[in-house]
Amino acid sequence: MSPKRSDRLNAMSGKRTHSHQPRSNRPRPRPVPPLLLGAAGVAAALLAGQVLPLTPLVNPRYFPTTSAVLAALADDLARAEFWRALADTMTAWAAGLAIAVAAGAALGILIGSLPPVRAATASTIEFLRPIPSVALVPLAVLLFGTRLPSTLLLVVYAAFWQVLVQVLAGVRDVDPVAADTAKSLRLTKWQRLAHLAWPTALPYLMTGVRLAATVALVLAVTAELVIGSPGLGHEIAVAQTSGAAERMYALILVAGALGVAVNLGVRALEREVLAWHPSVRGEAR
Amino acid sequence: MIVLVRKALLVLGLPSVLFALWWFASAGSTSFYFPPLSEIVAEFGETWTAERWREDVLPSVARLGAGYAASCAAGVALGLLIGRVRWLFHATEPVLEFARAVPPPVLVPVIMLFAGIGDGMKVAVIISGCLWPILLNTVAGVRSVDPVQLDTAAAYRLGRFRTLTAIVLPGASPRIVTGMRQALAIGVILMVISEMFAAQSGLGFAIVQFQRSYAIPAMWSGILLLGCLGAALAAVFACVDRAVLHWYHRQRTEEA
Amino acid sequence: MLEVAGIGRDYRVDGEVHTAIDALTFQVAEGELVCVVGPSGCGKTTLLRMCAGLLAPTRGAALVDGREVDGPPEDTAVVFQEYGRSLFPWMRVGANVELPLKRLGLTRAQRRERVAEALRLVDLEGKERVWPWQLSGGMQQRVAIARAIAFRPRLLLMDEPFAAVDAQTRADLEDLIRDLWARLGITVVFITHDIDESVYLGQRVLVLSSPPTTLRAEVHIGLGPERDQLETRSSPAFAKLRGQVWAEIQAAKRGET
Amino acid sequence: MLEVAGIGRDYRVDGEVHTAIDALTFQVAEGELVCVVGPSGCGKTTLLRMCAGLLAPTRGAALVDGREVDGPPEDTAVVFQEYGRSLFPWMRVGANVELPLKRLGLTRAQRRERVAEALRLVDLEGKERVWPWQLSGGMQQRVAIARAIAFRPRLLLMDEPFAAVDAQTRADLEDLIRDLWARLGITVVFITHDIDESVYLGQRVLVLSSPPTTLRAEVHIGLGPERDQLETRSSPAFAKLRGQVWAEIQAAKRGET
Amino acid sequence: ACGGDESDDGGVDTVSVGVIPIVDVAPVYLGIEQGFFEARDIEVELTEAQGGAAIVPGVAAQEFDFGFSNITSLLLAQSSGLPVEIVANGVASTGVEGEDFGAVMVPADSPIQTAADLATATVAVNTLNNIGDTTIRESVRLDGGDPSDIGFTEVAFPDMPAQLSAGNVDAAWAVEPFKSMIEAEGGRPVAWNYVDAAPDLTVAAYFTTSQLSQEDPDLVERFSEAIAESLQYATDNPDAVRDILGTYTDINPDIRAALTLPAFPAEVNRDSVERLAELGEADGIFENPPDVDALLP
Ligand SMILES: Nc1ncnc2c1ncn2[C@@H]1O[C@H](COP(=O)(O)OP(=O)(O)OP(=O)(O)O)[C@@H](O)[C@H]1O
Ligand SMILES: Nc1ncnc2c1ncn2[C@@H]1O[C@H](COP(=O)(O)OP(=O)(O)OP(=O)(O)O)[C@@H](O)[C@H]1O
Ligand SMILES: [Mg+2]
Ligand SMILES: [Mg+2]
Repeated sequence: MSPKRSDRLNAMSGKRTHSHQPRSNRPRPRPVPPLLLGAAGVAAALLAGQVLPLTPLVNPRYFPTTSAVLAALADDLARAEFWRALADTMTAWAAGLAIAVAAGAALGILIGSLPPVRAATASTIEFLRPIPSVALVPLAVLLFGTRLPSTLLLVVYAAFWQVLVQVLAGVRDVDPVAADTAKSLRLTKWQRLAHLAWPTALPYLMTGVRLAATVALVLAVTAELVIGSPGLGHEIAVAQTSGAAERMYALILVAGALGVAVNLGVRALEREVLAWHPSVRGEAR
Repeated sequence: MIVLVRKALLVLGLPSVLFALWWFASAGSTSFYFPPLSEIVAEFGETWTAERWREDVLPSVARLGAGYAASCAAGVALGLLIGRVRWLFHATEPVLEFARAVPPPVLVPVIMLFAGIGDGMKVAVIISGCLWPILLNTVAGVRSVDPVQLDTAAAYRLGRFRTLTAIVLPGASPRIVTGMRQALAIGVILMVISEMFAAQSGLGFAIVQFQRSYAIPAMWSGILLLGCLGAALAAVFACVDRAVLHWYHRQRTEEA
Repeated sequence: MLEVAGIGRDYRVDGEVHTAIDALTFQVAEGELVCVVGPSGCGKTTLLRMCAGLLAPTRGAALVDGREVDGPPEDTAVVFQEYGRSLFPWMRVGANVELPLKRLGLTRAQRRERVAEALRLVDLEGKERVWPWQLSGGMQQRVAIARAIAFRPRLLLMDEPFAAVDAQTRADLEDLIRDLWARLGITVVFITHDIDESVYLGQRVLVLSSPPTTLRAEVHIGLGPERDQLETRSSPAFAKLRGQVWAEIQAAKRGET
Repeated sequence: MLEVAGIGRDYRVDGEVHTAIDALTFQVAEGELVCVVGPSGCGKTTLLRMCAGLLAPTRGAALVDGREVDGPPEDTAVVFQEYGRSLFPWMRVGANVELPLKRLGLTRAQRRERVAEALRLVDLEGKERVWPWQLSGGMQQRVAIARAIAFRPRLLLMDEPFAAVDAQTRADLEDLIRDLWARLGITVVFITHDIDESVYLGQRVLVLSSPPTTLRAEVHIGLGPERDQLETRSSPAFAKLRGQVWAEIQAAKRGET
Repeated sequence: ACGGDESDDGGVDTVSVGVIPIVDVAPVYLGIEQGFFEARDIEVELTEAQGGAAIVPGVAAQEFDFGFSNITSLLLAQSSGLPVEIVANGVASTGVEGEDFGAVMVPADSPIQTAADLATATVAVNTLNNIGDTTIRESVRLDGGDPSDIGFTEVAFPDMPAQLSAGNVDAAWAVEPFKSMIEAEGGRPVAWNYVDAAPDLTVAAYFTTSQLSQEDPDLVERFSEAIAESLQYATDNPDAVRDILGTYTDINPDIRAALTLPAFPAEVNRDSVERLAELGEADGIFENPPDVDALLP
């Protein structure tokens, strides 16, 4: 491991410097790497999934044990259709997320930094936000049929608001002294957006991306499930209507694992773009 | 007075314009699924009678309230814990991310296995969606509290509990409130979704029934109602926000 | 160049109106270096923010080049009292200093050079790639100063810019400011709490009263253009001026009129 | 009371290790008032944070009452250099000052009284109901000082606590600290950039070198317990000590050893 | 959508059909496999949707040329003004009590013994105000019970076995393969609602829009014929049906071998459709009375 990287990992896992922890020239206990901790958490969850169905609480027929689910998963992994479905879902997800994040971030920064626009659009945004994507299914089908745009419409509609609301809150977070500084430097409107509003909103946006990433995944799968466009969701629907619980849970496991992978990606991105932020720079102040 | 008029204009201006656009654009519509707005509005009064409010809307809103309140409490409590305790953060993150990525249509049957099919299940479904924005924002907020403020709290040995309640919680509150704002709309959406399963009444149930029985204007009126509900809740939320975070907003608006 | 005409500012604290600055009138000629002193909380920062177009006056106005200030005037640099918060934590030191240069139409290399030079002048040579929060308080303050001087403004407004640096560095920075001022002919308004500093630096020292603030006294510093940390400061004229300013401030604090 | 034993601290800047403090060893006896001076960026704040248990040393240790510091020690108050950021913007001034008192088992009335008294001592009487961000820089700094003295600590660590106040107020606060110290027998470590202040206040002045920092000199101030702003400062002994500290700092800055 | 624009000149028409991936649509898969569509110059593109929410608007928007839906849903659509027309039969009840593909099931230890006992029970149906509850009410009525107090609850078919076993509902109206799954758990049938509703009840059918049937009657005709042939083939070769289930569903092979197949008559039973319309009207699920003549071919 490069020194830089190991330092980062330490920074991530080391306790805050002010905690009541023995320190000094005594060797400090090596912190457990976060990945290991995460793996331990996953292992615990899987174990719970194995044990729970063996108790009288739930019926293993409807809530299969982890081992049964993993066996079904192994079958799936060997099938080409599974990988095709996965690719379809990922396509819808990635495209939908990209559109939602780009539109949400751009509009959020724009609306957020123009107070009159913000005031004028607030009520409309709040009106549109709670409309469930699932209620739009017939409309999506009517407009785009069962093809990709249909799924995209639902994905973007759901994920967009998450990003927008986060960015709007982030733009509002600009430090008053920093704002004064920018003004006194006579930064242009664009410079102020790029150098003040955007970096301030960035931590908010990152949370928005993490929220939107999973919402997009959820909606991509749901849309496939309901509309029947090809993808993981459709596979889940088939398993569901066939009463194949093991396979259904195996597919859910895949959806969940995608969520975890997506999160890892966003975390890595966060470490890069938020290196300056207290939440990331962590130790060694 | 002028202030009030200005405010009303700001709140109602854009919605009125959009409404008018929709009205005229759909005026001659013969599409089955996109009826004229005039028809939807006429249907609105007929559909959402006092009885429907009593039987469908209010119970739904009550479940929403319960689920939302529980999500706020759980999200903030968990978020504070996870945000402060590093190893817990790393140990729970993948599992939580996993849970977050399970789509409601497959999650709800699982919840039904454990929580039955009554109100408890529906509240649980609402929580399963509302929790995440609050939790994620709380964790992010806790982790971005000003280090100097944390040092101050530590130097005066405020103690875990007081540091949490007097420093970390208010320090993270702008983020927490953002999460709660997000969750509000998600709660309404999950309220509808929860009523697509094992329901016999409710606002979401009614909308789904209209859709299934091809009562399209009624379905649209339900969607309108959802939007109004969301906007109304957001207005209430904004008041609470202004009261709780007045120190935050005033610092940013009072000067200049 | 800068004219302050009957300027005043009220703040509203919990519904009650509190007059921070009652009325101030003075002029700063082109190329002048004026120091402002006054008791803590008398409204120096408020005055500076009004001159910089960051705060609207309640009464009167500030004029730059005869035009009423209603937004930050062109070619003006401000060093804020809260130096830490005025640096952008998401930019490294170099980027922070370079930011205002971006709209001056300089080439990249020119900007680089100016940044390097400004950092060298404040004794932070080679710190371009460091983050602001990796610096000590005094170093952060010097970055803020470097940003202002790299910009080469016509009007330089400074709010206690040397509060966090050690005595030796402070002396060096004082000489730096006097040197830049003399060489480039800029106009400087300099807020300080250090009486010696105000006398050493300024051509004129404005002493403000306690709130509601008015101009208590205006001390002309006839020390001549050539000043030296050892010689000037130990001269009898310096001691006399120093005593004069000190007496005015004490009187101001006691609330005499 | 406070013992610093071979303490050192490295920072990692972009992968490179940078030694801020090499090794420092000194003691502060119970009831002593020690001033620390040194060039900007030499590691004074770092030292103070290690003594306060807020930062782990890379080498060596700080000991309070013979126990190694591994977290903030009991009965210690800290005034931070970043005074503005150490006040909580969601609490009014009174609540900010009162907060540390909450775990001392005082009644509400007792707390109120202590807060009022502390604010009076720093010349902010009756400002309890004001928000911190409605105060000027110097007033904010005084709130932070009031918080520390209301707490009545055994060990008081102060990082340039008077940097933002005017000369007159500064003199008053200096006398306040000396008075509290003499009356209550507390131990004070006081970081400052003002050489006069260090000599006026301290029983001993520690002069730090430039990084990698070591203890450059230790100047004993034999001025006696009774000090007076006018008399003491104009005494020849004062001038001599002042010159001594000044020479050490200059040498430190030039990097002599 | 790709209607029959380039027909007649010997070209092949591609039609898209929205189906639900369940036992009921096995004949279509068989028909494709056997080349019944190809023989009529039709290439079928199947889209497997979860239910009517996507299929009916899909057909209405001519995204699908044909769709598969149950009769009550089609009556509903027709009565609400959607111009849908049935073009071919889909699936029908076997008409034999004890051997149908759908029944109201209760757990082994349930006190409910007959349909009349359901009068005060909570009964799971896949969709409220649809074919399930109207026919179950009829069963209760026939058994001498009062159906007005039945507590119908929406539970998707796949969730029924679990909910029944968890005790969240007293009874569940299950179709294959879930009926077999409940039986495997020890559950037993208490009412045969399809059998009770009408003799040889037509449960579901293939439909299209009036627009398509007017624009391209030839294509509709050929599609109907192909479906009819497929239905006949399915009726004649039940084992082929069980086999083809393995290709588009995940039904476990044991259950696939044991489950009760529905009947696949080639013709829609008009009387039973009228009966369903009457039942629906009696239960007040239609806003306007449906026009059976307009719906049927
Ligand atoms: N978080 C950090 N990361 C990297 N380097 C740091 C960090 N904090 C401080 N340093 C470095 O350590 C050195 C000492 O800093 P410190 O803040 O202790 O100085 P100081 O003596 O308090 O200076 P000043 O008088 O200007 O406040 C400086 O060179 C600074 O750049
Ligand atoms: N936002 C505000 N709201 C209310 N009162 C304010 C606000 N800002 C400043 N004041 C008040 O105005 C007065 C002048 O403040 P200002 O910051 O201008 O003082 P200053 O001369 O810069 O003091 P210092 O030397 O301590 O920095 C103070 O009494 C302060 O409490
Ligand atoms: Mg000020
Ligand atoms: Mg420092």
